[in-house]
Amino acid sequence: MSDVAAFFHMGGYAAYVWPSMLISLVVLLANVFISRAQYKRVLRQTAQRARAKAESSTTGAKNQNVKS
Amino acid sequence: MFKWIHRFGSAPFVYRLAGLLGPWVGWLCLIVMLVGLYLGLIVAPADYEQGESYRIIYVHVPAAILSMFVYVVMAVSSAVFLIWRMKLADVVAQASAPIGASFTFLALVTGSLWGKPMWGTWWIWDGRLTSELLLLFLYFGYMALRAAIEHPQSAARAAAVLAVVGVVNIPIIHYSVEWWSTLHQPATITKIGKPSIHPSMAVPLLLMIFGFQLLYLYIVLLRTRIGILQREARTSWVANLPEIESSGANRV
Amino acid sequence: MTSDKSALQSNDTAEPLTVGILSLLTCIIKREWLVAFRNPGQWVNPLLFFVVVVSLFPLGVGPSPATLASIAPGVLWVSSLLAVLLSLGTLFDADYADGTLEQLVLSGQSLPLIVLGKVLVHWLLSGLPLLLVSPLLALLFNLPVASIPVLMLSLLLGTLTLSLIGSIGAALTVGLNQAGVLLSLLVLPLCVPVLIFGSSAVLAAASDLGAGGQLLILAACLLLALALAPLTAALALRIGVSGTR
Amino acid sequence: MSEPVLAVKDVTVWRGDNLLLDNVSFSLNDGNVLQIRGANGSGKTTLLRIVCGVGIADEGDVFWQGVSTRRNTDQFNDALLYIGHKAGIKGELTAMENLRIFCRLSGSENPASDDKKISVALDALSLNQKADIPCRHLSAGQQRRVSLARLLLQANRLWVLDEPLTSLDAAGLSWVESRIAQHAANGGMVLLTTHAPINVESVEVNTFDLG
Repeated sequence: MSDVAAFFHMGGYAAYVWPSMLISLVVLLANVFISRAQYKRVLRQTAQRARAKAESSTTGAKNQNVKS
Repeated sequence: MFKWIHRFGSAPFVYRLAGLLGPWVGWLCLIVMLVGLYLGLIVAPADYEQGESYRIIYVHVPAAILSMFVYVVMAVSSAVFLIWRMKLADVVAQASAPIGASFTFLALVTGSLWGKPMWGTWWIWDGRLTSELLLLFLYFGYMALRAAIEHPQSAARAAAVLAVVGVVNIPIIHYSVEWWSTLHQPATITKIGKPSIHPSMAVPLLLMIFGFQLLYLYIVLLRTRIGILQREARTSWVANLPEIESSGANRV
Repeated sequence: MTSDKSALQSNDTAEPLTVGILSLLTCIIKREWLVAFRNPGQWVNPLLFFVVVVSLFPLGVGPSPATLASIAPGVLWVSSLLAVLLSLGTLFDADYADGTLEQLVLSGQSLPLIVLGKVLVHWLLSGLPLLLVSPLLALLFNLPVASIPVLMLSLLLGTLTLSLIGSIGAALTVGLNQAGVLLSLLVLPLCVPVLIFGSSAVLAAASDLGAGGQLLILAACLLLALALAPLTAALALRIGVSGTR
Repeated sequence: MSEPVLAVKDVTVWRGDNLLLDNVSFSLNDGNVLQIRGANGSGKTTLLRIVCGVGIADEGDVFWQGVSTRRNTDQFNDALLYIGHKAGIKGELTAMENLRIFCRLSGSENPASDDKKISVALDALSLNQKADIPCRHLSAGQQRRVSLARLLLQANRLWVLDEPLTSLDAAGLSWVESRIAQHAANGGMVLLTTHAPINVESVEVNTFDLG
């Protein structure tokens, strides 16, 4: 059996070693990507909120000018 | 010295620091993990007793160690938050919970996958695995309590109390479960812990543990930034952050 | 209508009027006893729950005396654990709803002592009845009669510890909706040592080995909980009260 | 001017994105009566709860005799009498039993004199024949009066009353107003929220408006 096949065969324990590696990879990568996605979402929300506040204060200022 | 710690209390400083360190930690973690896996799966010889199945320890043991380590970090930062009212300590605790629970879950899954070839059953009520299961419940309890209280500040303080109570109980739970498992099962099971290990097997294991630590650090740095943004959204220093303006600008 | 009482000690150094430990405890215990006495449903239900749950097991597991005897300690202990948790909801929620919990927190008296008083009465009304009913149920499971004293002693120590640990969970989840489910999730892992040593004490007694060791550990857990739980629950109450609106 | 007895500094509370309390600051000295005015939902109750320590402010702090109430909580609680929206009495217990508990909690150790004081207070509030029935059978106004009886029983310096006049009849209203006047005259402090302006003779009532 060629080296590669032996490697994947894992001495008969392939059914246990590879799933555990795979599950670990999936769970850890999920953590990474979920966190990154959440970071971008929070960034966008904060930006919208900051812009909304900036606009409301500028329009406020504009009204002041109109009134005074 | 105290002034130095105080700087870690200021959000902008920590936010920028986390931003700088993030990529470096990320890449270093990737490299260490790849090297560790390469050595562990390919170079290291098979175990004379367990054959190839022992290679699962390269994932199981780091996950088990990290699951405990992360909870202790959560408890210590919760205690700091309760005693010195340092908001950032709570941000770190909240940031650590999901990844800690993931490590515990991994430790359980890989533990049972490793146990199957050796004892023929998917789950053995071994002292260590049972403690991991209870640790998983403690993580779920922390996250559930924090989600259940809608007022953010009292959710943080309630969860912090629970984390500290949990960490006080962990040794008690661990030793009672150990005692319980040896009581009911005659000690026929082989040492599930770290078998006396040949250096060529030990090096990849240490690398993998270091890799998992780096991964935890990467996640905590990232989620700490999220926590800071959420808590400091109204402050001015957040408003004129470069990424806020840029992500705002391309929106218009 | 001049009231003599309105004379104020407006001097700045009015030393705090803390009431003696015993008089505070008796006041709280009397209060809790009266309230519990006036709506009995509050503490009868957990008892009925315990009896019903325990008597379900033979229906599920089968009537053979040998298996029943072997699972009896575990069944009795797990059911009493669940019964105590079920009854913990009433510890603070009623007071939170009618605003008296705030008054207790703001009373200036020692909050841990108040919590201890409440937990003692809660135990008298939930833990103790379990204790008294358990011999009958032990006979249902044909547990050897010799092991019944150990069963009662272990339940005596255990249920009080469970009430104390549970009071922390009750304080953390005060005022939350579906607090009952959350309370169990938070508190169950912390109750595992008590469950392990409690049921193994009864098991040891059933197979007439000495159960002294387990009972001593249960007593140690009780003392630890007696010392730490009221303080932690008091801190959690101050957080819980100031949480929601 | 020496440090005010009670000082509230820059209390700020956010509800989500909108600002409920914006840097609220005021102080109280002996003999002061301060009325917090504001529309419904302007944060009056939240502010009072923060002052008493059963509410959390996002920023700002409350000082009692110059020390943050987080440090001298017990001393502050001894001087505080808080009557909130909820009556704070147990429905299962009678008025007498409820008030006995309050007396004991506020530091008195002899039940005999407590009972005398309680019956005097209940007479003043014309609740004497209702003293021995469980409070849940009383009307909202009567329950309110039972909790207001505490104004006579406890010698606390600082009264924090959240809308004490709601569901009270005319007699009740004037009784509460005269109690407040007498408390201020004796050097006590009152912080309260009401919808209707209160007329308290011989004591100057300053007001604080929330947005």
